[in-house]
Amino acid sequence: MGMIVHPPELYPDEQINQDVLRPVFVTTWRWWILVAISGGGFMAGLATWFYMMATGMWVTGLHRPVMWGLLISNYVFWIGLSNSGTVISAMLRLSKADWRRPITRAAEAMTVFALLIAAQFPLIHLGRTWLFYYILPYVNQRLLWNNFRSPLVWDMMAIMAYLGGSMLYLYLPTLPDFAILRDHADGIKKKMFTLFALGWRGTRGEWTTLNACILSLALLVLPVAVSMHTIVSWDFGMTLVPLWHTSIFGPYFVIGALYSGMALVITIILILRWAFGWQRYITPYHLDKLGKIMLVAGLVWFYLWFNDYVTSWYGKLPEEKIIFDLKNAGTYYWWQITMMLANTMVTLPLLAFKKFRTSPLAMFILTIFINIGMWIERLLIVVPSLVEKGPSFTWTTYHPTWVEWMLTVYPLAGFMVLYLLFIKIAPLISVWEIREDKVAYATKKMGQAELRAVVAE
Amino acid sequence: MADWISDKGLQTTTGPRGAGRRWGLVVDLDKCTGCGGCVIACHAENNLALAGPIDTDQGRSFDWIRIERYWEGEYPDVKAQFIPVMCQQCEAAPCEPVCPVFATYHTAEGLNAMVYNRCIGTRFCENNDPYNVRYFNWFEPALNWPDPLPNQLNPAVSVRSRGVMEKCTFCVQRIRDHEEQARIEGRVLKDGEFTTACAQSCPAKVLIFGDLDDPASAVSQLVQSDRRFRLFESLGTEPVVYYLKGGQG
Amino acid sequence: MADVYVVATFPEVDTAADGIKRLLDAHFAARNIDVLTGVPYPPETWGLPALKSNIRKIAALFFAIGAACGFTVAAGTGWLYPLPTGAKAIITLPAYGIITYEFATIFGVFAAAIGTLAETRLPTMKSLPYHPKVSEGWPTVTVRCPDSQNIDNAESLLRLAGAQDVLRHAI
Amino acid sequence: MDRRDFLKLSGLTASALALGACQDYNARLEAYAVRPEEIVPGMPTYFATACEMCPAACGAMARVLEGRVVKLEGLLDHPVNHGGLCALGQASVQLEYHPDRFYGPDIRTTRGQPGTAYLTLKRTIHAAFAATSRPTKLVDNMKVGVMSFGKPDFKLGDREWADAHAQTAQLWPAAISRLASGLASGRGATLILVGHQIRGHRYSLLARLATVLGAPAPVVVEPFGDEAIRVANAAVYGRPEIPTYDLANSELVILFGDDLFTSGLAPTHYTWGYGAMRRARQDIRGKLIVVGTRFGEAAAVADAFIAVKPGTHGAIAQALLPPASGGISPAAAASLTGSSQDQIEELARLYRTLKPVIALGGTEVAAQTNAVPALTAIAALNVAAGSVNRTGGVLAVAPPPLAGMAPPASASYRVLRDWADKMAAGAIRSLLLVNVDPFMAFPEAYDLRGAMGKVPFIASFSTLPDDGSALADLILPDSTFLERWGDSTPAVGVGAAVGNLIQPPVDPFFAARPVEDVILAAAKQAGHDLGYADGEAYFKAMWAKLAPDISAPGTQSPWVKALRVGGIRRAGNGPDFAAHLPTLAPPEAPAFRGDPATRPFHLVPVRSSRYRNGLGTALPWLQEWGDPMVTGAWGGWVELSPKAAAKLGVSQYDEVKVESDRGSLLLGVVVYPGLPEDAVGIPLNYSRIHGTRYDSAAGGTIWEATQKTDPGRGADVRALIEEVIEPRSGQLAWGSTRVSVTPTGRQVPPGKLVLVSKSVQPQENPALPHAIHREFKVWPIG
Repeated sequence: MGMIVHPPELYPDEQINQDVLRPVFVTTWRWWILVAISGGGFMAGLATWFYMMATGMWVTGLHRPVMWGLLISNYVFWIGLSNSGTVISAMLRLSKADWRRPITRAAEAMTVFALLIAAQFPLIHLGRTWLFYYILPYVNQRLLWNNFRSPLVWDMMAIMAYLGGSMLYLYLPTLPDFAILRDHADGIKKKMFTLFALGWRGTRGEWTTLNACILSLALLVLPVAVSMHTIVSWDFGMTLVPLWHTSIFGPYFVIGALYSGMALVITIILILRWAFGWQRYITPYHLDKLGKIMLVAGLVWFYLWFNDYVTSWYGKLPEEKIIFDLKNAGTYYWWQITMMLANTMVTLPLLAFKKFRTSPLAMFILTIFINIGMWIERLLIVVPSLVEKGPSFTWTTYHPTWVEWMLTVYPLAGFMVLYLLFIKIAPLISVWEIREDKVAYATKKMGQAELRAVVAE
Repeated sequence: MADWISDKGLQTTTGPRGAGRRWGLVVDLDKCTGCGGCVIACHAENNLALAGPIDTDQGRSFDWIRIERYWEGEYPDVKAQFIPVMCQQCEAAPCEPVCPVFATYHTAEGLNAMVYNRCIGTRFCENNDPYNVRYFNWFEPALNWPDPLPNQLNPAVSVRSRGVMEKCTFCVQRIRDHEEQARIEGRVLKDGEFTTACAQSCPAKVLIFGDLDDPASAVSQLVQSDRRFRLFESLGTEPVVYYLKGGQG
Repeated sequence: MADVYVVATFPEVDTAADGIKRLLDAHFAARNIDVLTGVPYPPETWGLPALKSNIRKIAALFFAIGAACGFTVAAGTGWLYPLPTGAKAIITLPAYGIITYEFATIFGVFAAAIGTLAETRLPTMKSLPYHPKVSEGWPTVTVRCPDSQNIDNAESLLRLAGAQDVLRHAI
Repeated sequence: MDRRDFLKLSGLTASALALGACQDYNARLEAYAVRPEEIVPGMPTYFATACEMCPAACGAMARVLEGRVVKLEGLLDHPVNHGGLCALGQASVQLEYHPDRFYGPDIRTTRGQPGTAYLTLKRTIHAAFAATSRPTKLVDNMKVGVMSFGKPDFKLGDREWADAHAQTAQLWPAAISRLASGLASGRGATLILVGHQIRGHRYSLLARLATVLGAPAPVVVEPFGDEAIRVANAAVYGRPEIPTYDLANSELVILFGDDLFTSGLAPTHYTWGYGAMRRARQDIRGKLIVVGTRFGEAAAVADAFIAVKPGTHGAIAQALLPPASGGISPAAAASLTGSSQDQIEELARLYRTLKPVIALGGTEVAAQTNAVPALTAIAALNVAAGSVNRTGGVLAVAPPPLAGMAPPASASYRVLRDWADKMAAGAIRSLLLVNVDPFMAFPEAYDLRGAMGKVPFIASFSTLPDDGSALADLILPDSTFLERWGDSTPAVGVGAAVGNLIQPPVDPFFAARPVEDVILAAAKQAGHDLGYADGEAYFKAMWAKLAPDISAPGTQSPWVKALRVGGIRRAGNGPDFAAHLPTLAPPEAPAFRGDPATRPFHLVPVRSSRYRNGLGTALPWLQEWGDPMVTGAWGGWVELSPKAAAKLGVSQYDEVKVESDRGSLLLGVVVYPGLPEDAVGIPLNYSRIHGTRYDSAAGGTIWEATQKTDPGRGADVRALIEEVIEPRSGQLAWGSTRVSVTPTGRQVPPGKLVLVSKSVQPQENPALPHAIHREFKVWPIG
């Protein structure tokens, strides 16, 4: 009757193994092409980075007082993207939403890789990258530690906490799947998966501990995700720079991150769905649910954006008005318009319709546009405030160079490379969690009736 | 202990200080003709690098002290004003706490110190600097001194390398030199015994440098003036560079 | 002397549970019986006493330790190297609170992970009883038989319950 | 022996000695001759001397460390600069260590082509440079960042330096012989052109050389000079001098034209006076009113700016004078000058009520065809107000301590042109360019190159390559004023008799030699023994006459005493002027060359504080420092008023073609609110055709740190200037050109227009630039 329900169908375990594990073992030419393209972009970006390190920061378009530019807006963008994977997975795990099962792994992996990429940007944009370790709190003969009063140190700590948490939160729930892969693989792959599986057998004790661990991690990681994006916002909010110095930035960044991250989760699962024929696992039902979350995130994001907008508009503090006018009447006017169209004005009304939410193609296009909008939004946070801050004698304009554009391609290519490689070492749908679903929704014959077994975890 | 956990304890205007000195600079705008002697004196004293025409235009030149010029009105009723701007050595400097590696901090005598060796080039300090008086080494400055120009370099001041931030130091090398001299001679530093390179070069005596904690010093006297103001005072950065307004005030 | 395990795979949960029941009835100690499964089943499924995990407690404990460490590192750094910056206090509580929280989380997260490995005794070098059918979703019952005379007994009990494949595994 | 030792030892072997004594800023001022054992490595030594970058004759103090001069400071209590030192003076250390300095004498067989011996020397010296360890490659570049801070040590290649010094030692005798033969062949047909650095007894020596040769006296070239002011002053005060303007004690200063503090004859002195006028007195704050066309640095600090049409400044002056001496009504002045009558009346009121008052004219007035009558009217204001011979007014110049030190008057453009005509006619057999680039004083409308081409022998004593030395047969690089002896006295009155003694704090760099050493040796070879072994002996003999005037405590000889304090200074003024109030003719209208219909703009060539008389262009600090008003750096630009820019449809960084009847230039547009709609400003003397790497028109140097190619400074504004001569003084009326401005539709190439501040001009958005500056936006007018 066409109604979208969950779970749509139940398959035998062998079928699930077959469907989900195939990408790990079977490599198509399309994968190689993608790896070649993204790997090329990644290597080119890496080369650009080393070129910049060897030559000097003058190869960028940065200058006084625009000390941060495209590189930092890329950083904020990718940090934002990293938000949603772990958060959505943790939220849904804690709320025991069973429909999460086919998407958690893909989302968590996205978090880890986006974070790995984003964490490079603070290093990329350092004047002396090779001395980055000065920022780490380790015992040293220089008799100086780092300055814990600096938001950059908070940022570094938060990235470490979130990256650590997300990686463990990705890896530990994958242990049972590595065990499955170990049992299905041979040769060198068997050795590899044996190593990854750590000797997982699936005893009662192992399951009990793992479930407890996953819940603990989810509990710990969820607030750390919030803190991480808040602290990124404080890199801006703690300053005296006009339109950076605002207390709304914390929640604004968190929700913005959730919004753009949700969009990327949807983009990714749709690509996986098409690439591996997982239509039976990732269904319009999921798109609908995720779309609703994204819609809420988008509305809250717009609400907070408008809060910020309207206060600086009404207040008309002179130094703020200068930047405000730059965005809304000056140099950055068309960027602002594009952003509003891409992630709010067109997108949010469309998301309100179930028809759009459940259409894979529409959602694919929509989510891409949302992230374009969100990328512009990061740019509009970082750049305009810097070009006309302080004494008007020093005001300037900012034009990124090819180096910065290369380093904008670099994270995308790097992210794709990491994701493509991950496809080959772990199933992107958690096999055991789907099976658990099957157990949970098992039916029992009682007389003539088929009753659903109610199983508590 | 209370001093340590309360922001008030370290407000240098009221709090305890180690050195018993608090360096300050007074800029009398009523005398400044914008001649620029201070700018070049600073270049010579502090080994400021050359950027070359293209990078100067791109905003990568070095002027630890610069003379800002502001226009108003339309010809013939046009007006302009000069204001020399250097690091304001703020007592509540916004640029200091954001540095993750303590490359910039506040010394006991009120200087906003910059430790080039520690700087890793996050450039956060310049972002949070409302006066835009911090200068980043976008390129290797030593390469822009063709031989034999480096003979001019002042050995008392380190030549910065690529990737670090630099800024006005109130000619800290002169302060140290004269402190040392006074110690050797067993006396205290006298007001006006030495001054910064910019103040020394100024023909109109616009810039006066000295100890704000010494009530008898020239700067202490001048900051009593009704004409006194500080740049962006409303930001609460507590600069120790005091400007005296031009005009009849 | 080597421990011997009897490893029996069952195509279904019900038969596996039945096998366990037979073993328990035959006075096999519950602590010697375990089930290897591809998915977690509710503890009651097997009629075996429920197991407890201390991971939550470990994580909470290390969260607290991390908080203490974080504050000590941040405040101690300020204490030992009292460099004033921007008229901020040496011990800036809000800033150090953030560091405290991040340290606490890092400690908690890693404690949960390391605790999991410790509690499950993974990774292991030992060759423990296992059957590849587990990953096909077949519940597999393992029985540790300290007395060699019980081995045959266990095998037959499990076969009776409907085990497909019954093996012996010696360590 | 490395170079440092070489410099140290050879520089410090003179006989006299003195122990350091404390003076200004606790500096240990030293006489030139300090024994090496008295120098503590790492401790600076200070030498009192005087700055010779411009004719102001500021007292200076050179800070020397291990044989290198690292800084020049003003000498405290010097009557000219009172401890200050301007940008040009500060930059003199870059002249000392300029990368393009002539390394030694060069006998050229083809003009413009360095000789083989010189090229060999240059190669040797570059090899010696290369033997020093410096980061040059990218990899080194990173290593420097990681491994060390500060400049890596100079590890000098000993052998290379020994070679270089051996080679230079061999070059001089041949060069001096060549000069001797040039002088012998020139004899009476020898022309000596000297720059402002040849003054005091250096000038006397050259004058003596001219006498023994039977040649005309050396001609002082001061680009775009001040002869009209001297002629007008002679008419009013009775002496052709620029008197002491006692700004510090005046209540009202009326400045006609705008360059008093930036590019006049003594900017540091007048800037000091301005500061004192404003704030040195308890209850009096002197007022400054600027009358001018272009709103510049002085107008920016003035209490009021009265805008006048180009060349009509004199009418304002006459509006303040009584009718009996040729005064006109404010209404008439307003209609002549285009300024508001109210402003003129207010100025007249101030002029009547505030005493003492000083009126003085600058180059903007002097650059017109009516310069002399206008400047006469301006000088007459001082007489009418009773300011002459009065404290806070206009005082006579004190005569120099030694008659031989009197500053030689600079030649007017007409005189220079006559000499150039003689060159073109073949009447000059031998030409000596002593520290002067004559091209800086000539508009390109005159074919100086062709004229000089007719001279059989040209010797240049320039320190740096310039257009004059490019035509020389013989280069005899002069030492800088930091390497040789000299004396000077200010070009303007400063309220004291000043004799600066210039001593060499450091040894001559490479093989430069002081002019007087070379002249003395060459004259001797040519058969004219001038009586002195070398420059040092000459100056000692000259200053011996002053010995009774210098009271020396203890055992110190007067010579050492003079060395320690940098010369001799006596407060006081010259004998009073016998001034009279001239009767003026009605204001004379200025004449302009160029049809107003096709050339709608007046060209206002701006003499900036950065380039001054042309010496500053070669120094990179001055090139890179943004102009105080425009914030422009590195070369030239064209200033357009906002209205003119809007009318032409151009904005900043757009390229325009500026064209006069003489030539055209491609320049970048700067929107400049301080100009009337019908005038364009272009800085003067910002480039040379055969200059150094920093000021050559063509560019091409690679900036190593960023591997960017220098686009060059482009052709100079001298290409546009018409050759119009002010009839009474013979001065070039360089403000008499009309030009047209045509947009090219392009932007200037990168680096051709360099602006340090790109802030939006207030005309485009009045609310913006000042909003943030409310706190100090209190304009000088109360």
